Amino acid sequence: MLTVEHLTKRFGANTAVDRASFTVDRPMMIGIIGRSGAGKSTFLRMMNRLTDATEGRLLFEGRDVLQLKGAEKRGWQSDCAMIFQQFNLVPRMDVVSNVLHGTLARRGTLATMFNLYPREDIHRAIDILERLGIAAHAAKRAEALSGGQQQRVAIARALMQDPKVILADEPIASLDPMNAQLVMDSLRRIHDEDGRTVIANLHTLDTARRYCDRVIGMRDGRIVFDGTPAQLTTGVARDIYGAGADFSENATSTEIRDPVATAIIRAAEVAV
Amino acid sequence: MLTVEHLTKRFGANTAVDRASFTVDRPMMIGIIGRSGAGKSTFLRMMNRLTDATEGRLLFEGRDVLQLKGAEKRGWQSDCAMIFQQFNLVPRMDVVSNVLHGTLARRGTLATMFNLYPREDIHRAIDILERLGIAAHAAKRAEALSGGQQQRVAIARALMQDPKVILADEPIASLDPMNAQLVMDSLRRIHDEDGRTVIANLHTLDTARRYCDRVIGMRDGRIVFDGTPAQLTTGVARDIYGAGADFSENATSTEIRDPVATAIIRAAEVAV
Amino acid sequence: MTQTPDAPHDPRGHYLALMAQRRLYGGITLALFVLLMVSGFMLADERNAGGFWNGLPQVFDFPADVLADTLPKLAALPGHFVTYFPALVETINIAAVSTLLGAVAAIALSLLSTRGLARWPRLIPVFRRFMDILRAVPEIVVALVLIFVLGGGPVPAMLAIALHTAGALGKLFSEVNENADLKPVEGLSSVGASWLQSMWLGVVPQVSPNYFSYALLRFEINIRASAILGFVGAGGIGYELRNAMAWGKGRFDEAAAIFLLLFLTIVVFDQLSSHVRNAMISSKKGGH
Amino acid sequence: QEITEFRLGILGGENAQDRMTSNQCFADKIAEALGVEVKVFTPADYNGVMQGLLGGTIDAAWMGASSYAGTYIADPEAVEPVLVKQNLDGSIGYYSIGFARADSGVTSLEDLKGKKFGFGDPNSTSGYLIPSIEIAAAGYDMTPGAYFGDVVFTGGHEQTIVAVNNGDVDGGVTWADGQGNWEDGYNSGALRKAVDAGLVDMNELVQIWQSNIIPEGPFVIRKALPQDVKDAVTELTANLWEEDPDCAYGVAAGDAKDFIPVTHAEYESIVAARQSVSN
Amino acid sequence: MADTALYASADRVFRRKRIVAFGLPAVILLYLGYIFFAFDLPGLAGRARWDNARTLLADTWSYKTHVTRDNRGGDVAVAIEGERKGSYPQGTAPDWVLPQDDGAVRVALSGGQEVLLLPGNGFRWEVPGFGLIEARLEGRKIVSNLPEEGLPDWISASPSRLQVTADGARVALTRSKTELFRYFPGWELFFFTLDSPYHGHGFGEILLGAQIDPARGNIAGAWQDFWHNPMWRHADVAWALFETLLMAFLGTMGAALVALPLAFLSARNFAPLMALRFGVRRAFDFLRGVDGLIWTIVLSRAFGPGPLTGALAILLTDTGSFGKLFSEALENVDGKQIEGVASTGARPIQRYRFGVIPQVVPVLVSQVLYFLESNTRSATIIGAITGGGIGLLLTQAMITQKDWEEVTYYIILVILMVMAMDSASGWLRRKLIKGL
Ligand SMILES: Nc1ncnc2c1ncn2[C@@H]1O[C@H](COP(=O)(O)OP(=O)(O)OP(=O)(O)O)[C@@H](O)[C@H]1O
Ligand SMILES: Nc1ncnc2c1ncn2[C@@H]1O[C@H](COP(=O)(O)OP(=O)(O)OP(=O)(O)O)[C@@H](O)[C@H]1O
Ligand SMILES: [Mg+2]
Ligand SMILES: [Mg+2]
Repeated sequence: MLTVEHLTKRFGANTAVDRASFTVDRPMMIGIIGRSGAGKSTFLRMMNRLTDATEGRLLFEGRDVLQLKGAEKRGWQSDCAMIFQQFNLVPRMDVVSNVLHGTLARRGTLATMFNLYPREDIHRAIDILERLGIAAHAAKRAEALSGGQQQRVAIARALMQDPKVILADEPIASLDPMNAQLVMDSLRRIHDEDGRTVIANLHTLDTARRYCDRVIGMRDGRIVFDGTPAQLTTGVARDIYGAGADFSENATSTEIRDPVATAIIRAAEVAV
Repeated sequence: MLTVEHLTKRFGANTAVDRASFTVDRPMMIGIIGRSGAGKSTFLRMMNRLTDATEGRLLFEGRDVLQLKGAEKRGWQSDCAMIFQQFNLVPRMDVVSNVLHGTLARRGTLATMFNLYPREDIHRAIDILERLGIAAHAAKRAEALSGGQQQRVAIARALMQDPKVILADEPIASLDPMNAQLVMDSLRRIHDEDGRTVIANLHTLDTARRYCDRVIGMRDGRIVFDGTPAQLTTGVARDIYGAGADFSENATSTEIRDPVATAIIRAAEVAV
Repeated sequence: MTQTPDAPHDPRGHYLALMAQRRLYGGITLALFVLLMVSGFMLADERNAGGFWNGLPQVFDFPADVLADTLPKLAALPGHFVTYFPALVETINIAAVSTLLGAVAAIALSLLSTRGLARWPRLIPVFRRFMDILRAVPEIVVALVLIFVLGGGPVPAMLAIALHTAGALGKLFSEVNENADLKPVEGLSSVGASWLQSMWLGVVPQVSPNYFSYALLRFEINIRASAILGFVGAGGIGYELRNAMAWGKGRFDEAAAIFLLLFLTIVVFDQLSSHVRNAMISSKKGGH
Repeated sequence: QEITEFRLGILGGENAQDRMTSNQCFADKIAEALGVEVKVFTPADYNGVMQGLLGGTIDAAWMGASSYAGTYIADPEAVEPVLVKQNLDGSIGYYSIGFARADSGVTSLEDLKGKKFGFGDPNSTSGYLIPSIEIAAAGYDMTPGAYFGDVVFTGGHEQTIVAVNNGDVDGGVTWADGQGNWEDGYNSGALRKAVDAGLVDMNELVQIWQSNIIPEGPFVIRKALPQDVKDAVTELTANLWEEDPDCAYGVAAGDAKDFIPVTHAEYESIVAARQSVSN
Repeated sequence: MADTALYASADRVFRRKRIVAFGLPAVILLYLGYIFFAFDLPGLAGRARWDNARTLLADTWSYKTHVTRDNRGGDVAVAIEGERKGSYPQGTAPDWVLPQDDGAVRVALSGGQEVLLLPGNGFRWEVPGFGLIEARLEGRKIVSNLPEEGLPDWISASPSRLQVTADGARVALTRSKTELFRYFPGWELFFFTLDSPYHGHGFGEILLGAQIDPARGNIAGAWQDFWHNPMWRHADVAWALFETLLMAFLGTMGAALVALPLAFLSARNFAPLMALRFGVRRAFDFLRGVDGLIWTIVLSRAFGPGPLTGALAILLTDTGSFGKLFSEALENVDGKQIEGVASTGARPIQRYRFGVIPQVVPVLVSQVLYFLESNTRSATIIGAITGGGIGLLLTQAMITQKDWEEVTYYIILVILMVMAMDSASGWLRRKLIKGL
């Protein structure tokens, strides 16, 4: 289904991604971990064609998406949604409009310029928001929402694209633990229910372990680990992060262990 | 020496300070505690004449300072230094200039506007900074200093005024525990060595207990407690804070119990 | 994230209704704007001596005449530059002095009319209105009145521009003041500093970079304004330009020389001030 | 060839509103004769009218002799002079008058040596062109700083009078018909207007110079207009004093005998003069 | 110990500060000193004409009525401000002008004084505190009872002209006429001229009283006479104001519409070609550097006098200003939003529409509205050159220096207009930015 072959990206002398190769044969939830500068973001950005690769191929359903141009490239982008760490919404526009941006590639230029979207798109956008538990904020401006809510709007925009793949670049790094959990739960549910492939860059090992079916570890642009969460031992993690023996996972953990907090989150999920 | 009689301040319908009365007969260190909105800041601001009182008298050495006007009022302000929670320094000016501001009320307007401070004032400012352990930063801009250092600059400015009374409005509320301790120690030392009266609004009971000779508790503008630290039991504290039985002092404690941290502070004190 | 009391029961209908309303308002605003533009254009076109579409092909006639008159006499240009340089200096001086005086007045006015800083809080509206009026009176009006009283020359222009500058900068400065941090002021008041001292030591250092940047911008504007006032007899380069331009064919070479002189001056000061301002902004961002 | 509107430019020593009012009847008559709308424009200075005529955005105007010459030099094919105002005494001229403040002790150009001399508008015949030539010809170099201490343009006749009266300039030139008494500011002209407005007291001014007679400015029509339009407007204007003296009074800005035909030949000397002072 | 070093360094710091504190003002003072002489301020006091200022001030709130006696025919005419439009019809006069049986005319002044315009081409005026002034035209000379020397400065006498100014009135005797000006406070004929039937009637009377003009209803008639008042010409003034606003509006909005697409070409992060960007930037500099007034002159050849020329001149200048401001705003946009839109596969134009426009619109709107207000003022000046709007009326009225009350009227209107635009644009700015 998805094959990455010797994918390489160089910025001048600096190789951000170095001959990365792997294969995915069925929709799954993949976590990419690695320390800052390892090339995780660059990899996702190449996949979404926000950045051009220097070398290598990226086959999706047999087609090399790195060769696509113009309308075909935009078609691929709409099949391959991206979720950003900083949400990258249009803060001054309302939530539904932001979600509707997911349809831009499919709709006519002129109509969208005047914000004219078909009614069924609007309904679907609200359905998606409802599914993510933020339909009540549909008419608000994106900037008026909390970080977790904004990230869920970003996920809604991604879903609106009806993509085959969802890429998420550190989707929870700007969020507090409670919101982080809400967002990761949403992503997981999308994978479980819709069967879409989700590839997420993650900062924290425990999140990767808890939510992913497969974990890829990167270091200095190269893939140094590719396995199941169970294979991801502390020793392996030390290798990935290039850390010494004093490495402790808890330092990077975002999991909420407090039973009270978990209860609050449950309540909140029901309320919104 | 200092007598407060029925001091009252009303903001519209809201009475911030309600007929507060007490007497101080010798220089001592007084802590005022009470929850947010109790009227602590308003009381100090009236005393420094930053705010006018609605009713009541405040006699210092027999003179009602609330009646003073113009130059006399400014004279009283220079006798009664104030230290603020947010330091209220001029951030773009260097430390010595900030300290020298303590002499403004005594020097001519024009001279001070052209930075014409007498040489002995400058030297005294340096002496004071040295006493507070921050002379090394004398030439830096105030904004370049850490919070604790800035607060000590504010104390230096207060000392520069050579005041009879020092008022401190939550002097350690914006500081981390290490800096809080440094600042409170400085205030106590000033009281001990110079015999100046220090009145400090404090957020935390343990600080009041540890540093003050007398503690005044306020609630809704009224003085509800006036006694020694020893008399300030948890029960009394509950009354002052209007808290229920679940009140635990530790929630508001800033004391550093960790032996390592204490060691760090020592080291820092030596270093600066 | 509790249930908001006004949360709609039917988010779809609610949003669609909102959307329809927004579209309606947006559409009306847009239509109104287009209508105003189109009808305004047609009206202006109708009231003008020459129509827009007829005039368009002739737009370059005047510059062409100027060029035709100047090109054969290119050799005379350096001489003209020298002749008119003193007038240019006068124009720049008018702008500089009026910016200086206007800025000083603006600082005082803005401090007096900013809430939290004002010496006499009750008089804030008075000072504000006063600035509004200073700003609203076109320089040309003041200049003409003053020319009547003081006679021609640079002084009426300087005063006229200074008054306007005081109003215009006063407004900008008081906006800057509003964002100033009041804590240092309070700190200074607590030591018994007088109003002047707390403004000078507590506010001015905070806001002076912004003041300076606005004043530079204003200086640039004032160079133009003082050139313009020359058009109505207030001396300087504008006066020379108007006379040369009005004469037309035969003296266009002078007009071209003066124009070049003025234009270069404006561009130089424009670049200079944006340079200084950029440098100031980046030094502010780049730590202390 | 049809025209859809007729555009009249007016200039003069009155403020814009008064000019509009005193020429409204004229405009109405043209509208009636041509059957098209007539618009009246009152540019701020001579140059405005010149540009309008050159650019073809003004169809007819009363001009000064010098500004006509300027227009002719810029484009000989732009306009043709058709009529000129004839004074009550039959002449078609007026004078440029040099004057100064009585209390300054200046009584002649001699006395102005090293002092400040004021012209009006650079496009004015009596306020600049003729005096600059005739005074120079009389031996007083008009380059600033040569004979006079400085030579400036005040911007217009009214400004010159005010400037002299205020002492901003030591001597200046303006126009007058040269008839009547000095203390009244002559019968008509800029001085007379200033006296009537209470701006100056003629006791405080003295005359120091007078030019030769200057031809009145022509009424010009744009050459490119259809011949029948030109004819209709010319005829109508020529008959104005006969048919509607009140209206003619407003158009001529004072009493006159008639509007009589004129040709370019009348202004050859002015054209030459203007060319001689150009670079 | 370290103290001395610290002291020394602190002393050094303060010495430097003092040098700056004195140096900067000193430089400024030096410059001002240079200006003092360059602008010849010492001579200014001598040149200033305070009597002009007084005339001006007096004239702004008062008007004068001329009583003119023609010394050839002996006719007496009364006209407000000496204007034809303000003339009292032949044979009528205000009640303070009293023709006597002997052909003299008695003119009553305030404070019980009076001036007699005598049939023998002369006048008699008893000025309190000075005495009787009598003057007469004898042949071609003016003779009077005034001494040759030592006259007060309010009397100006020569054999051909005698002028006396005192207590709210002025009399001038020349060979051709005797003229008396009497000053009154207020703006006369502001509502109705003398020939209107409504002249002299109060508001209440017009609104509620009996019908004054049998041909017209009171309100309609009064409005018509007021609006077309030939002296103050309110309708024309209103049109001129509107024309000024029109110039400002068309110029500003047009400039914004032209500048927006061009700004994309000159913003570092959007420019397709660096050479193009450089070119567009210099074009902006050029448009801005040439002032609107010069554009007006350049354009007046092609478009002639009128509001369109003014609007186009504003448009050209402001295209330069907006171009620069907009491109700066564009260079400051947040790339994240654009990337977010781009990641969905949006077309480039959609990226601009949703990634860029929403970010820059608030900046744009507020700049445009700021300019709209300041252009109202510029349009006043431009109108003075291009021949349109309130600016022309104002400058012409000032230059001809006839009626300062008219000038005052225009100035007040201009100030009100600019202030109204200021608040309107402020209101709109708050409204739009909140809603955008
Ligand atoms: N636009 C760029 N130009 C130059 N170098 C870049 C660029 N983008 C990324 N890099 C470099 O490529 C390398 C990989 O960066 P990348 O952002 O992919 O890392 P990352 O794993 O996402 O790190 P982080 O956790 O900090 O987001 C880094 O060394 C980075 O400096
Ligand atoms: N300037 C003011 N205008 C109106 N009300 C005020 C003002 N300043 C204080 N108050 C009110 O007076 C009351 C006492 O305020 P004060 O700041 O003295 O409390 P505090 O004990 O210092 O509280 P905190 O711990 O929050 O500083 C509060 O109810 C406050 O809202
Ligand atoms: Mg990254
Ligand atoms: Mg407080």
